[in-house]
Amino acid sequence: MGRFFQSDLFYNLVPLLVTAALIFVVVRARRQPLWAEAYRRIGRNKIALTALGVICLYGFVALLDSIGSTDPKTQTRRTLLDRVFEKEKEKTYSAPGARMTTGEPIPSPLKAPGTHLLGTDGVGDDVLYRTLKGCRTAFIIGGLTSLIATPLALCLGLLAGYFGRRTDDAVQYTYTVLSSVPSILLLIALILVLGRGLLQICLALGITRWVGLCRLTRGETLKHRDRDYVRAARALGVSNARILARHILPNLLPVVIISVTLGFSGLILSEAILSYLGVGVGAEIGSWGNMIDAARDELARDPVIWWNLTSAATALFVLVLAFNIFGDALRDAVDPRLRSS
Amino acid sequence: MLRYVLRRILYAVPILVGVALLTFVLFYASASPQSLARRNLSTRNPTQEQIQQWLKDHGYDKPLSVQFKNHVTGLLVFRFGKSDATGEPIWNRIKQGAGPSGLVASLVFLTGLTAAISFAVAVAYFRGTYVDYFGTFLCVLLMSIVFIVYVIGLQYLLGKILKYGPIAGFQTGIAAWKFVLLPVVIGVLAGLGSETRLFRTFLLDEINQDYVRTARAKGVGERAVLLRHVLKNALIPIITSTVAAIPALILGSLVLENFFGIPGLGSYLIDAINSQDFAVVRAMVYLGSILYIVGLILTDIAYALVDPRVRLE
Amino acid sequence: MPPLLQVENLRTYFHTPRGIAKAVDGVSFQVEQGKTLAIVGESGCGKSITALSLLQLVPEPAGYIEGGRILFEGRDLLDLTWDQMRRVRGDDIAMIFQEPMTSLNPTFTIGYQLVEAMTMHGKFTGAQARQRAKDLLARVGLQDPAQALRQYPHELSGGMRQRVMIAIALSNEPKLLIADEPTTALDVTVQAQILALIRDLQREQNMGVLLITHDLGIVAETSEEVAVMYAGQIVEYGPTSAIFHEPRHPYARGLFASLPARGRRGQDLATLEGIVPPPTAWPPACRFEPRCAYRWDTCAQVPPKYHPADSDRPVRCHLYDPEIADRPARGAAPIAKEPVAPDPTVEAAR
Amino acid sequence: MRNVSFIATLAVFALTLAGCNNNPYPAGESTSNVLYRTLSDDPKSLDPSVTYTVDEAQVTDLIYPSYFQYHYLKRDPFVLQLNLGAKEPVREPYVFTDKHGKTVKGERYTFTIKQGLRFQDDPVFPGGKGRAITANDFIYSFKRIADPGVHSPVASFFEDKVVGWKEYAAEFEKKGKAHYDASLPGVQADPRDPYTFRVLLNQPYPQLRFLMAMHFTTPIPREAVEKYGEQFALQHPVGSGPYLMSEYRPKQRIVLIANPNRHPEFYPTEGQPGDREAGLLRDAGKQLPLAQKVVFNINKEAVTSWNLFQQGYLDAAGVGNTNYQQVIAKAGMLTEEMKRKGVQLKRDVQANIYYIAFNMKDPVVGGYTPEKRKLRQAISLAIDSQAFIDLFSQGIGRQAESIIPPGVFGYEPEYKNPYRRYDPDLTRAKQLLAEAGYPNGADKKTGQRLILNFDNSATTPAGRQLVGLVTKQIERLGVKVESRSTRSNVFQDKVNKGQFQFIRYGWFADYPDPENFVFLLYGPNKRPGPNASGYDNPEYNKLFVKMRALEDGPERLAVLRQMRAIAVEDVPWVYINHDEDLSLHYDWLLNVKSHPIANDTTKYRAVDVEKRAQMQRAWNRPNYLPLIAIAGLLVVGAIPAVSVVRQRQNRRVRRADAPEAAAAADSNNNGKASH
Repeated sequence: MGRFFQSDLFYNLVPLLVTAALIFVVVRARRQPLWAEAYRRIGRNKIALTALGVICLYGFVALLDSIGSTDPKTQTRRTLLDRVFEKEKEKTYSAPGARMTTGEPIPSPLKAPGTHLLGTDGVGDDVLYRTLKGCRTAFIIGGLTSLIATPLALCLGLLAGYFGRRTDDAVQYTYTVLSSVPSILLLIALILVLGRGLLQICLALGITRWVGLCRLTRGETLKHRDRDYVRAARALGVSNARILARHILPNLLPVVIISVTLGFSGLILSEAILSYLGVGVGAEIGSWGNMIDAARDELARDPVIWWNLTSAATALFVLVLAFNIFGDALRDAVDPRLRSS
Repeated sequence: MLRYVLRRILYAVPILVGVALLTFVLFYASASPQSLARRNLSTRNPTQEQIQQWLKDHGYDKPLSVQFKNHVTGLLVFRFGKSDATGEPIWNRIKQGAGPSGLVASLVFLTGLTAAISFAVAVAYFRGTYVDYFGTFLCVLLMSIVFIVYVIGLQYLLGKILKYGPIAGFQTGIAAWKFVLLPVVIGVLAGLGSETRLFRTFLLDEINQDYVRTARAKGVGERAVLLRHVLKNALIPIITSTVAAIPALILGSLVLENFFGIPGLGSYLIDAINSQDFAVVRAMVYLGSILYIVGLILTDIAYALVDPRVRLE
Repeated sequence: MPPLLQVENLRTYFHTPRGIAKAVDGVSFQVEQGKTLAIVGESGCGKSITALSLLQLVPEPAGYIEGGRILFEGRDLLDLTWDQMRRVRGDDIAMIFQEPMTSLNPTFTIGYQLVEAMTMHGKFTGAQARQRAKDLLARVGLQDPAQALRQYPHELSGGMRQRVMIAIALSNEPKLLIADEPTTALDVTVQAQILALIRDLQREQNMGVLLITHDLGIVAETSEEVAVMYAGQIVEYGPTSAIFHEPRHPYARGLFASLPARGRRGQDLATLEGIVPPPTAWPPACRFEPRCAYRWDTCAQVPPKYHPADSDRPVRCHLYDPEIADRPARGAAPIAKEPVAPDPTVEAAR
Repeated sequence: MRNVSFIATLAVFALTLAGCNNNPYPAGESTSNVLYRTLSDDPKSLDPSVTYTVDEAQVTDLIYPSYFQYHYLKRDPFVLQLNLGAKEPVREPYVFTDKHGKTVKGERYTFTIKQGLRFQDDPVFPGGKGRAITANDFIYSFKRIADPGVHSPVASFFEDKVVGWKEYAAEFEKKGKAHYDASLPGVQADPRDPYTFRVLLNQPYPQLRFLMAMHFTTPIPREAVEKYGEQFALQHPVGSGPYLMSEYRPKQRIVLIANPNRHPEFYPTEGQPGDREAGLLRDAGKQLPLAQKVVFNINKEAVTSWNLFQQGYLDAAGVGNTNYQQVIAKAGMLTEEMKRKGVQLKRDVQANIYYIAFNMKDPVVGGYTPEKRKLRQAISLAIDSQAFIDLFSQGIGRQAESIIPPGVFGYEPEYKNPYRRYDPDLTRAKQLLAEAGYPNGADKKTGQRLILNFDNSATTPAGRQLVGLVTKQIERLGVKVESRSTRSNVFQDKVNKGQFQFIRYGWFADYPDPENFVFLLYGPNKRPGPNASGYDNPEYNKLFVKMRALEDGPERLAVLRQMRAIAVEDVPWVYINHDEDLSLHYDWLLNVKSHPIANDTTKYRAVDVEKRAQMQRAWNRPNYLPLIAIAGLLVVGAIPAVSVVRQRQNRRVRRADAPEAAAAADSNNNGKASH
C-alpha cells in the first residue's frame, strides 16, 4: 500500500480525480434551481466568463504539471509540462529572446538562442517554464487550504450554531483566541513549528483561515435554526445529524462557496508574502513567490534582470484578478446582498 | 464611559490567557530545547555543560508545568525573557523597535484611511458614471497586485531611480520624516485598492437609505449629503473594518521595515524567523495579539462615539 | 391664476435588466393652493414614484424622467437645473415619507436635522432656527421639545418621529406638501392624530397638499380631489365625493367596493382579483384588462383613451368612450360576486 | 474657498518635495571627517572573548587592540609587529613533571607590555578616567576564554596546550564568577613586574604569537565586565583601542569615535614596493587613527548597501553577482561608468578555501577502503571548479588543488592534484566509479542507481544556483543527487551531528599559518570541531603534531607535503577554489589596502571630505519630472470628472431637444412595454 502512495499512478490519479469531481459538481449544480439562475446570470456576464476562462487556463496548466511519470533512467518524475519544456538548461540569466547570457562576467552564447520567450533565470531555467510551474503551486495552496479549512469551519460552525450553549461557547472561544493573533504572526509561528513545505503551509493557512468561515457558518446556522422548516423537521423526530446535513447545510452552501472563491485569491497572494518572509514553500518548488523574492537581488543588478519579476508578478496578478472578478460576479449572481469583508 | 471601557478590557483577559496558552502549546511542545541550545551557542563545539548553562539561562531546564506557569505569568506582566539567539532581553528590543514601527504603522494607517475614505467618497459621488466604473476597476486591479511587488517595484522606482528619499536608514525625531516618506507612500498605495472598494460599498449602502432621501428632500446638496449624512453613517462599518486592517498593518511593517532598513519590530521579527529564535517570535505573537485586542477595544470606543445607538452603560 | 401645481403628462421610466419599466406613464393632475389631492391605488401602481418625480428624487441612475411638465406656480420644475431644483426642495415643496423609522438620520440629533433644514435655505440664522425648531416641535405635539432636540431618532417612537418629519417638512413654510403614505406605518390612533395635524397645519399655512395613499379610509376625510392610479396611469380623476359616491372605472369600482362601508354592512367585502403586474410587463392595451370583470375583446387590442366621461370626470376606460363601437352598456356586467381569496398585495401594504 | 485649500495643499506638497533629499545621515555628518562602512547585520556580540565573524571583528578590533598587530602594508610574508607589547616575547623551553609523573617538554612565553597604556574613559573607573593597563588585564582575558560561561570560540586552541587550563576551566562550574580570583596556572603574572606575564605550555606552540595578534587576548577591564554584565558585549564595550563606541542603534548604526586615551600609534613609514606610487605612504608617520569617526551602517540587504554605495553614501563596497556586470568590464577591469565616478577596484588574494566535504563516517561515501576512496575520487574528478568560480566568484579566483591557500606557508602553485584534473568527458572519473562498484552510477550488485544526498542551507536564489550546479555536475556520472535544503541553523546542527553525506563548506584563515588550515583534517578536531568531515587518518594526525611544533622552513614543508599526499589520496574533501576578494571604493577614500587577516585596517584610512560631499550632492538630485507628469495626468484625468460635476449642477431633467408631444406620448404606450 505504501508503494501505491509513492507510485506514479497515485500522483496522477489525485489531480485527475479532483478535476473530475470539480467538473461533476459544476455540471450537477446546474440542475439546482438556485444555481441554474446563477449560471444564467454569469452566462450573461462576459467579463466574468473571461475571468472564468483565465482561471480554467491556469487550472489546465496546473493539471499538465500534475500528471507525469517517472523517468526510469534518471529516477525523477517528469510531468507533461516538464516534457513540453524539455530543453537543456542555459548557463545563467538571459533576456527574453536573447542570444547571449547576461549574468556572467563574459556573456556566452545560449544553447537554444531565441527560444526563451521570457528569458532565463539565474540557473538557466526557462522563465516561461518556471512561471507555468507556479500555477500548480498556486492551485495547491488555494485548493488544499480550502479543503482543509472549509470542512473544519463548516463542522464547527454548524455545531456551534445548531447546538449553542457549551458547544457554541467552546467554538467561539477557540476562534476568538485564534483570530486575535494577527494571522501573519500565527502563520509564521505555525510554519516555524511545522517546518517548511507545501503541505505545512497549506495546513498553517488552513488553521488561520477557517475562523472567518466558521463565524459566517455559525451566524447563518443560527438564522436557519429557528426557521419553521427546521422546527417542523425537529417536531417530526428527524435526527439532529440529518437536520444539519439535509436541511441546514444545503442552505449554507451558496454562502460558503462564494466565500471560498473570494478567499482563493487571498491565499494565492499570501504564498508570495510568506516566501519573502522566509517561511514560504521551499526553493526547490517552483512558485511565483520565490521568483518575486529573487527579484530583490535581480533588480539591483546591472543590467537589470526584470523579466523574472515581471513574469511571476504578471502571472500572479492575472490569476488573482480573474479570481477577484469571478468571485464578485458569482456573489452578485448567487446573492446580490452578500458582500465581501 | 469609563465603566464601558473597563468592561471591554475585562472581556479581553480570557482571550489573552487563551493566546498565552496557544503560544505555549505551539512553541514548547514543538522544538527540543537541546537542539535550540545547540543552534544558538556560538561555540563550535558546545559541551554538555555549556548546553545546560544555556538551558538554565533561558529557563528551558525546568519541568514543563513550571515552564508553563512562568510562560503565562511572564506574558501577562510583559516579562518576555531573553532572546534565544542573542541572549538579549527581548523587552529592550521591543522598546527600541516600538517607536519606529509605531511611527510607520500609524502613518500608513491614518494616511491610508484618509486617502481611502476620500477616494471612496469621490467614487461614490460619481456613482453610476464612468468615473465610478473606472475607479472600481482600478481598485480591483490594485488589490490584485501582491504587496511585495508594490514594495520592490516602488522602492526601485521612487527610491533608486527618482531619488525621492533615502533607500535605507532611520533617524529619530523630526528627521525621521525623510525616512518614513517612501515606506508610508508605498504602504498607503498598496492598501488603497481594497480599502477604497470596501468603503465604496459601505457608502453606497448608506446612499440608498431612507434618511438620505429625507436629506435631499430638505434641499441638502449632493456634496453635503455625502460628506455629512452618508459619511457619518458609513463610518460605523468603516471603523469595524479597520480592526481587520491591523494584521495587514503588521504585515506591512514586517516587509516595509526590512526593505527600508527601519529598525522596528518588523525587522526584529524577520531576524528572529531567520534564526528560529522562538523566544522572540513567541513574544511578538503575543504582542501582536495584544495590539489586536487593544485595537478592538479602541474600535469599540470609536464605535460608541460615532453611533449614538450604542449604549455606553 | 394658475393652480399651485400642475402636472402634465409626466413620464418616469426605469432602466431594468428586463427592459424599460414605465413606472409613471403620462400622468396629469393639479393641486390648488390650500386644497388636497389624494392619489390612491394599490402598491406598485407608481404613486410614490410620481411623488418622488415631482421633487426629482427618483433613484438614479436607473430612474429618469422621460418627459412631461411639472408646473409649480407656473414655472416648469423640469426646466430647472439641478442646483435650482435643490433650492425648491424643502423650501417651496416639502415632503414626508412613509417610513418614519428610517427616514431620519440615526447619527444626528433631532435638533441638528431640524436646524439643518432651516439653515439650508438661508431663511434663518442658527439661533433663530434653534428657537423655531423648538416651537415647531411643540407645534407638532412633542411633549418636551427642548429635550427632543438633543435626542437621537432611536430614542423616539414611530409616531414621534413622524411628527418630527412633519416639523422638518414644515420648517420652511412650504407652499406644497407632498405626503407619501404618511401614516402607513403607524398605529390607528396615531394615524388619526397625524392626519389631523396635517390638516390643521394646511389650514394655517394655506398649503396645497398632495396625499399619496392606498388607504381609502383617510382619503374621504382629508382630500378635496382624488386621482385613482393603476399601472403607471391615472384611470380616474375627480372630486372626492363624486368618486366615492360613484366610481366609474372598473378598477376604481373594485377598489371602493373593497372599502367597508356602513351601507354595505353584512355583505361580503368585494375584492380585486389578481395583482398589479410588474412595470416591465404591462398589458399592451388596457392595463387593467387581465383583472377586469367588464373586459371584452377590444380591451386587449386598443389602448383606452383618457377622456372625460360625464360631468367632467376623466376616465381611462372603453366603457366610457363613445367612439368604441362594440362597447356593452355601462355597468352591464356586475362586479364579481364570487368570493375570492383576499388580495395579498393589498393586505401586505397595510 | 475651495481653491484656497487646493493651493495650500499644493504648496505644502511642493515644500515637502523641496525639503526632500535622500541623504540617510544626520544633517551635516557626511561633510565631517567620518568614514562610512557597512555591516551586513547587527553584531551578535562585540565581546572580544567571543566575537568571531569578520563583520564583528571589523568593529571589535578597533576597540580592542592586542599585543601584536599585522603590519598594514607588508605582505609575503605578513609581518607581526608589536602593538601593546613592549618587546618580542621571550620563548624558552619549559620542562616539568605532570601529575602522572611524566616529564613534559613544554614552552614558556614571557610577554612584556608597554607602560602607560590606559583604558578608555568610562564611569566604571575611579573619576571616570581610564585606568592604566597592567599584565593582569591580559591574564583576565585568558581566564575569560577559559570560562565555559563566556562561550569563547578559541577555548579549544588553548585547552590542550596551556598548563592547568582544563582543570582551571572545570572549576568555574563549582565556583562561578569568584573563580576569576584564583590563578590560572598556565598564565601567570610576574610578581615583580606588573607589566609582564608568562604563558606556560605543555608542548611547543609557535602559533601562540598569532593568537596574541587576535582580539581574544586583548586586555579587558574586569570591573567593566562585572559592572555592565551582558551590556558589556554590545551596548557598553570598554577597550583601549584607537576608537571607542559612542553610539549603538541596533539595526541602524554603530558609531565609533577616536579614543582620546589611545596609545600613540603612527602610520607606517615603509611598505612594499609600489605602495609609495599608489599613494599609500601619503600619510606616513601621522598619528592614527586618521578619521575621527567611523560609522558602520547596518544593512541586512546587500542590495541596499550597493544602492547606498552608488549614491555615494558608502565609501566602499564589495563586488558580487549583483553588481558585477555594472562594475567590471573585461579582464577584471572597471567599467567606464565606474571609472567616471571615481571608483577604484581592489583585488586581493584571500587566505581561504571552499570545498565539498564528505562525511567520512557515512556508510556510502565515507570509509577508507579502496572502493570508497575511488568513489570519492570519481566525484572529485567530476567537479569542475571553474564553473563554481564563474558562478559564485565572477570568474575570479584560483582552483584549489590542496588545503593550503595562496599566501600561506606550504602553498605550492605548481602542485597539481591528480583527482582535481577535470575533463569534460569524465573518462577517468567513470572508470574510477566503475572500480568503486558503481558502473555508470548504478550499484553493481543490485543494479539500483546510487543516490547521494546533498545537504545545504540553500534557501536563497543564489543557493538554488549552487544546488543546481553541484547536482548537474555529479549527475553526469550517472549518480543521482538529492538536495536536502534546510535553514542554515538546522543545517549547522546536522553538520555538527554528522547527519549528512556531503556538504559545501568554506574556511577563512584566523592567522597566516598552515596549521590553521591543515588542522581542519586533524582527527581529534572532529565534529563538532572544525573537522566537519570527521576525517581521521592516524598517519596524518601524527604528521600534524610534528608539523605544528616546527618553524617555517624546508623541514616543515616536507611534512606538509606528506600530509597533502595522504589527504589527496583519501579525498575527504573535494577542493574547489580559493576566493579572491574584489572590493570597490571611491577615490575620496584614501590609504586603501586590504589585509586578508587583519581587521583593524580602518584606522589607517582617511577621507577627502570635500570631494565626497560634492559628489554626493551631484549624484542625488531627485527627479521630479515624473511626479509633475503624474500630477499633470491627474489634472487631465480630472477634467472629465469636473465636467460631470458641472453637468450635474446644471443638469435639467428635460432634454432640451425633446419636444413635448402629449398625444404622441399617450399613444406611445402600445406594444413597447409588452412581454
